[in-house]
Amino acid sequence: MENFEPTIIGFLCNWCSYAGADLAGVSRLQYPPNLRVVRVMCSGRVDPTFVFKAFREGADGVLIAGCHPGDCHYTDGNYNTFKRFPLLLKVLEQFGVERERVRLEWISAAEGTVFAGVVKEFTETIRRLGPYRKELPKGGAKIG
Amino acid sequence: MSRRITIDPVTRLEGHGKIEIFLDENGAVANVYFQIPELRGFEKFCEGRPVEELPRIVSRICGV
Amino acid sequence: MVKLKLAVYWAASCGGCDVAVLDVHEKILDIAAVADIVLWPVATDHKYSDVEKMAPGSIDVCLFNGAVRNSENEHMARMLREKSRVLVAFGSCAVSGGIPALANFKEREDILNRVYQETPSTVNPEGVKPVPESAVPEGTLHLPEFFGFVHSLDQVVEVDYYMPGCPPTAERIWEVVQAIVSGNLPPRGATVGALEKSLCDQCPREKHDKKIKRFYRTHEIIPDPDRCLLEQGLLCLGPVTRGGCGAQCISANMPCRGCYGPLPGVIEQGAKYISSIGAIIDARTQEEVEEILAGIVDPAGTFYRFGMATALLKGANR
Amino acid sequence: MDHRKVGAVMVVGGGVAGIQAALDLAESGYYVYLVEYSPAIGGVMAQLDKTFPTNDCSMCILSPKLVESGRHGNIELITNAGVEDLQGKAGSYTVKLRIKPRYVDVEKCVGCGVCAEKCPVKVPDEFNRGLSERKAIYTKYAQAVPSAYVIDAEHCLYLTRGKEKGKEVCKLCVKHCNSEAINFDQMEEVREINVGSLILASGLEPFNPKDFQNYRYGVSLNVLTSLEFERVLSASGPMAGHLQRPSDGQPPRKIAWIQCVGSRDVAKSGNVYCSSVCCTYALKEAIVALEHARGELETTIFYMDMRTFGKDFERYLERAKYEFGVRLVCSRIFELTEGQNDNLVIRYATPDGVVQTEEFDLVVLSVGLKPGTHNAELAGKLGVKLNKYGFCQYPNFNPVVTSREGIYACGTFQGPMSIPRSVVQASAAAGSAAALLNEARNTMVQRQERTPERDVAGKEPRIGVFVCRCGINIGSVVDVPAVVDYTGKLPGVVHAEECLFACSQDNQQNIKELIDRKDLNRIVVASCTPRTHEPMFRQTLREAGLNPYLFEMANIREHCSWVHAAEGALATEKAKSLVKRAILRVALQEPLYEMELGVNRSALVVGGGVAGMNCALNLAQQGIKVHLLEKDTELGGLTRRIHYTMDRRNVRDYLKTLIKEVYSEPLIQVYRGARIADVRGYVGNYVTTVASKMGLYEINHGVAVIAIGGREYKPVEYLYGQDPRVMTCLELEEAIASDHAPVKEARNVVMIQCVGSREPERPYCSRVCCSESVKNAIKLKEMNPALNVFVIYRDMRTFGFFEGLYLKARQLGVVFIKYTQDERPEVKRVAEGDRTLLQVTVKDHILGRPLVINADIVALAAAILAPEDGADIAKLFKVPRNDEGFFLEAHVKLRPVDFTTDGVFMCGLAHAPKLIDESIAQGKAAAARAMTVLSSQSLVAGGVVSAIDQEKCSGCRICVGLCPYGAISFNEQLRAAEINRVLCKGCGVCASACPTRACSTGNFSDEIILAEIEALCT
Repeated sequence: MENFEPTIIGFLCNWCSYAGADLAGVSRLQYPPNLRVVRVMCSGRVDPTFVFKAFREGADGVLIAGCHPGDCHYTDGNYNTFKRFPLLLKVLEQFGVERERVRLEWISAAEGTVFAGVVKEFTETIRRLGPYRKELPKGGAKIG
Repeated sequence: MSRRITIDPVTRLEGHGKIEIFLDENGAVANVYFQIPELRGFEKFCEGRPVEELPRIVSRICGV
Repeated sequence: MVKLKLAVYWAASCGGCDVAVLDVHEKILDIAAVADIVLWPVATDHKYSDVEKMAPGSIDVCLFNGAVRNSENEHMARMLREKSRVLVAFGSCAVSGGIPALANFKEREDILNRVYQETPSTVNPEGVKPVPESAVPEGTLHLPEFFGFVHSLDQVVEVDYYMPGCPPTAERIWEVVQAIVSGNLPPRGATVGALEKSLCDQCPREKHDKKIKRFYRTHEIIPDPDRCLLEQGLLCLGPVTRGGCGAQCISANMPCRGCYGPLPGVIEQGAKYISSIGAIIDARTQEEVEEILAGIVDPAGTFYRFGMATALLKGANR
Repeated sequence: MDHRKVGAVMVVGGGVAGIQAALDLAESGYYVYLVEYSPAIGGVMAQLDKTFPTNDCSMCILSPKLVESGRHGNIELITNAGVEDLQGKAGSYTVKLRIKPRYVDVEKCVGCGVCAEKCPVKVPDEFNRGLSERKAIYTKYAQAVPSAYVIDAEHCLYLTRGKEKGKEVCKLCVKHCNSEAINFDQMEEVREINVGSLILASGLEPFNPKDFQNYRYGVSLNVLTSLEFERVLSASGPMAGHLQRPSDGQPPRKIAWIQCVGSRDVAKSGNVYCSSVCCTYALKEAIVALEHARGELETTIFYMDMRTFGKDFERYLERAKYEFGVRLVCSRIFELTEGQNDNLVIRYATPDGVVQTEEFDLVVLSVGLKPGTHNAELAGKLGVKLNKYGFCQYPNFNPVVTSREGIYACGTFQGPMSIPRSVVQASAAAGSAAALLNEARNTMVQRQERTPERDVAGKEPRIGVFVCRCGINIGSVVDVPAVVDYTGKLPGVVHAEECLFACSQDNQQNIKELIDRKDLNRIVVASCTPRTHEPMFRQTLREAGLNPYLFEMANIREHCSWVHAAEGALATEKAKSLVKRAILRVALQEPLYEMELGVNRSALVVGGGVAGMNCALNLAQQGIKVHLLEKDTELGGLTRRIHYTMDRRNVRDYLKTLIKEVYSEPLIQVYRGARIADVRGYVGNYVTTVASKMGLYEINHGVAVIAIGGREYKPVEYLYGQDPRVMTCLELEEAIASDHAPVKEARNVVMIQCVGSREPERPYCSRVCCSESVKNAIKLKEMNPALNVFVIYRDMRTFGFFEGLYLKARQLGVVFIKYTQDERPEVKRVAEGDRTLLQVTVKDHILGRPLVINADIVALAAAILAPEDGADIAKLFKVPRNDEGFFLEAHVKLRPVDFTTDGVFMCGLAHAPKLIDESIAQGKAAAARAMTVLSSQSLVAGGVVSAIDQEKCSGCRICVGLCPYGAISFNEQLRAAEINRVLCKGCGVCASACPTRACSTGNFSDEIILAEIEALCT
């Protein structure tokens, strides 16, 4: 799908990864415009329901980014993200959704270059995977 | 012309069913088709479920 | 006193909900006293044609159980919607897909191949499979079309009330029937026959801080009957499930599988459970997390046991 | 001159120490003038990539403090300024400042950076140690505070060639500056400022190894100082974090660090002292370099003693060795010679004495710490005495005082030290200044008066949208008019307009007027990052009488126009989506309320040792009622067993006067033989039940300070307890002080270091034993020069100025023998005739043969253990401890004496092993931190916090154990969990874990986030 412009939802934690994204901006690093950011106070606030809801609303990829373990502004909020993520991936796979559509990254306030790199690479991965929204399985009822 | 009697649904039993009876010219039963429309696919979707959960899943298999 | 016209219908279901209606024991007579059954395939001999003849909205209440998995289910759902004033999605299958919706893990072709060819006891060299229309000497026969996706009732028609449970317990059914008879029902779209708090509120077991070091499958541990099952490492979905069932599974020392569905406002039970479980795992390193999570062998199959029709990831557009 | 005390303090030096002292004072009711010599605050820490021992990114730690001090109502930043002259005395000084012109108006400049793009002049960037270039108009670094640009007068074309001759040379910056912030007529300014006290924190200068020809510094491109290497590693550095050799830009395969360059060096630089931090930062740089190189890199550190003596530093050393594979070679390096293609060849000796050479493609010189270039000049003008190295080391039991009353010193101005110790000293200095000026507290600070808030509950959202052009930063990429037009049609939007600079002062006025005129009840500003601008806009809403939480920003600059510069169309679409998200979100936001809580102006200090007593005294001097608990029958703690400090100050006398001072202080109530039965309540409102000799007490207090000290390890090794001649070093000190017979007649004294420390079951260094042993050794040699003294050690960690003692001990003939963990010394009792000899056998690392000593005394440097009642205290105050039982601070650098739970602080040995002076400093620091709570009439809590709906909570307790701040507890009667709004920090973890949505976080509820997702996807 050459002209497919993926929609990627990013949950960035206010203290580190959002600040890293700001630094990428301050440093004028260019990256594709497919990422749309939701700011949360801590990556531990990101409920897997948000990730699945994003896919349901038409997102093609979801990024969760938080502080490096040990850096968390709330001491260990990001450990919750880190503990939920493998379970989230397992459930995704059982639903037939490619694992690479969801990504967890630790990005500090000084890692503007890392942030820009992650967005660039992730956008390419999603472009390669194609749109998430598969049509309804054959023989579905005419939904009212 | 043979007449056709349809009993749809078959009632007072567990599960769905439909009977189509075809009569010949003088009203005797020429042929009968008993159709069971129900299929859920337990045979397939139980694959990948832990064995110890099966009793709590297949207890809902009735109706076929 | 004009008697209510009551219809009880089953789509892709196992008949457990119909049996549950009978579980009200002698109160079935009270129901009979106030309502005329106009359709109840398992118990009465009314035919689809009888229902077709009815005027729209002439059925006062229809308790519709079972998911919509083929065209007959859909047809009856649409017809009963048209004929009924109040349509109740009765039981987990109608509400969120229930056990039949586990088929949504698999593709339609694989199910048909498995059932009609691959199962060892099947002898079907020509590979005959059911088709909606088959010609026979006497004419053509029609079978319902087997959908590629199992829908909940409200993905097909407008539903007035949702009554979760697999099956809903007799006490809850009796309460709902009384509410219907007395007419004081909550606003349309509400969930009835279940509590606004989770199973933990009713659960008699002792509860403390939750820090889980290891998950057990139900055959790997004999849990202490007085302590919370989740704290002992069993995947009990009690916390994310509405109360109302009287904690039957818990009293049989078995973990809850969430058939009463999510709490009000929670848009998906399975994802919510991942969020809760993830937070209480007692682990600090990647290895510890992987090790503990390895104890959960079928997360989607367990967390979405009754909700595969309404799952965000696989659900149809609503 | 009015001799009443002035309620203001001048902090000289804007590094991490200066910033911390300024914040502590500003939070305790004093106005602070933060004077910085360079154009921006941040100091050397801003140049670091990562910091040990946690490898936190340095900027992540520093920037919150930068932003906070830059924006604090009671802190006035004066940059580009130096102290000219000082008059007056403690309590009322007049300081004359000379402020160099910045040529940019700090108020007007919005940091858009267009001027720098246009400026033609390129200059080596000192911030990146000359490894990259900057323009003549520049900011010191990306996140500098103040963020306003500054013009470098020596290089600006106009200032050097145009101004005097009245010729209009260049001035491109003026042409392109949309906010007319550049003003070439700015003149050098002299300001006289009246303050009550000064705190000197003008920091360090890394040692410049230019006259070390033998290290080829300045000759070979691939020889860098450690600070230059920090810039190479830094993601915002000259090479954007790519690890490259300066000579050919290739990734290095082998890097060597050479320790003690300009430290522990008598011959060349004359800096005998040890700079205390270089061993640990070399390990950090090696670890970070290995992380960058992802495997294809070998790191080697050439050292004499691996001095990782700070808290958790020993564990960091173990990780560096075993987890990261950093190679450590114990050999002093004297010269580097030229290898092929710009490599460096190092000649070194291996432990068994074989001399080898090895080639490295990059060498980092671990340069020591020298006093800041302007420190001597500053001290001269203020009449503050410095020691012979130019540091302000003043032999006194209060490490932060200087030779002049009312002037305090902290951080590396005071001596070479790590960031955690600098931050502790900064708080201690703030505490000392606050105590001096207590009568003038709150006299010079402005109080915000509050406009009444309009009630918008239940009203339909009426949203005002302001889409900012930010000069050209947004406007040149995003089609702002199209975004305004698009948002104007969205539900709830009653006003949408474009603005040139949304954050400008006049636009704040504009917003306020529109709120009144159009009855707006929600505001969206689409401009830059909320992290820096949200507080300012919220303040505008407060002043307009609107709840400040009915506000949302859309980041269409850093997250859109700046990063999609070449894709205007797509960037505009994205901007529309981001603004739509903000609008749908703000419509669902509700007013949130901060609440005021009373503060009980009294403190509970648990533990009557040196730290606890100093903390109590400092608080009392600031007018606080202190309840001092001591479980023993008398005050003093472990310090009672010490006679002299390392530099011969009498500890016994000091302790006597300190205890007398505590008992004579009316505001301090001492409870002896006291045990804590129960602790209830939260910050500002604690109730503690104490059982003491005189009965049961219920104490109401606002804060608690844990100072329960530590214990001496009772060794099980080396025949301790089986032979009276084997004693601990404290017992030896006791024996020496009391002129004990065996000491006088002894011929051989053997001291064994690291007894109980740096072992698997106690993987930490007890920090003080090396210096303690050297102190005793020198004392013994002075008493009896013929005495043979042997010190058997693993690493001699006589850090800082104690290195001088180590040198003196060697000069007096003390023999130092190095041992390793797998070849430990042995102590045996050997019968010989009627006497039993006490024989110590150890392999001499130089001779390579075992050495047998018949010892008269064996002194074991026993470890310092965590307090034995630490577990109970931890449970009572719900505060964490680390694996070794020492208390765990909120953050090793940002908040070294705070706990994560507000209102509880710590100091002394309970935190970690430390010197007496350091315990004193931590005691005062804990007092200063406690004052930031106690000095305010009320505590502000709430705003974005979580809350639990009792109706929905089903008592599953999943949330109860999750909160690191102890804010969630379970109410047995209500059978539901509840959150203490005061302690909750609003992270939202409990809300995401709550299975029934009973728990929700203010303005970060599920409805809001789900609405945001929907807005961004459609």
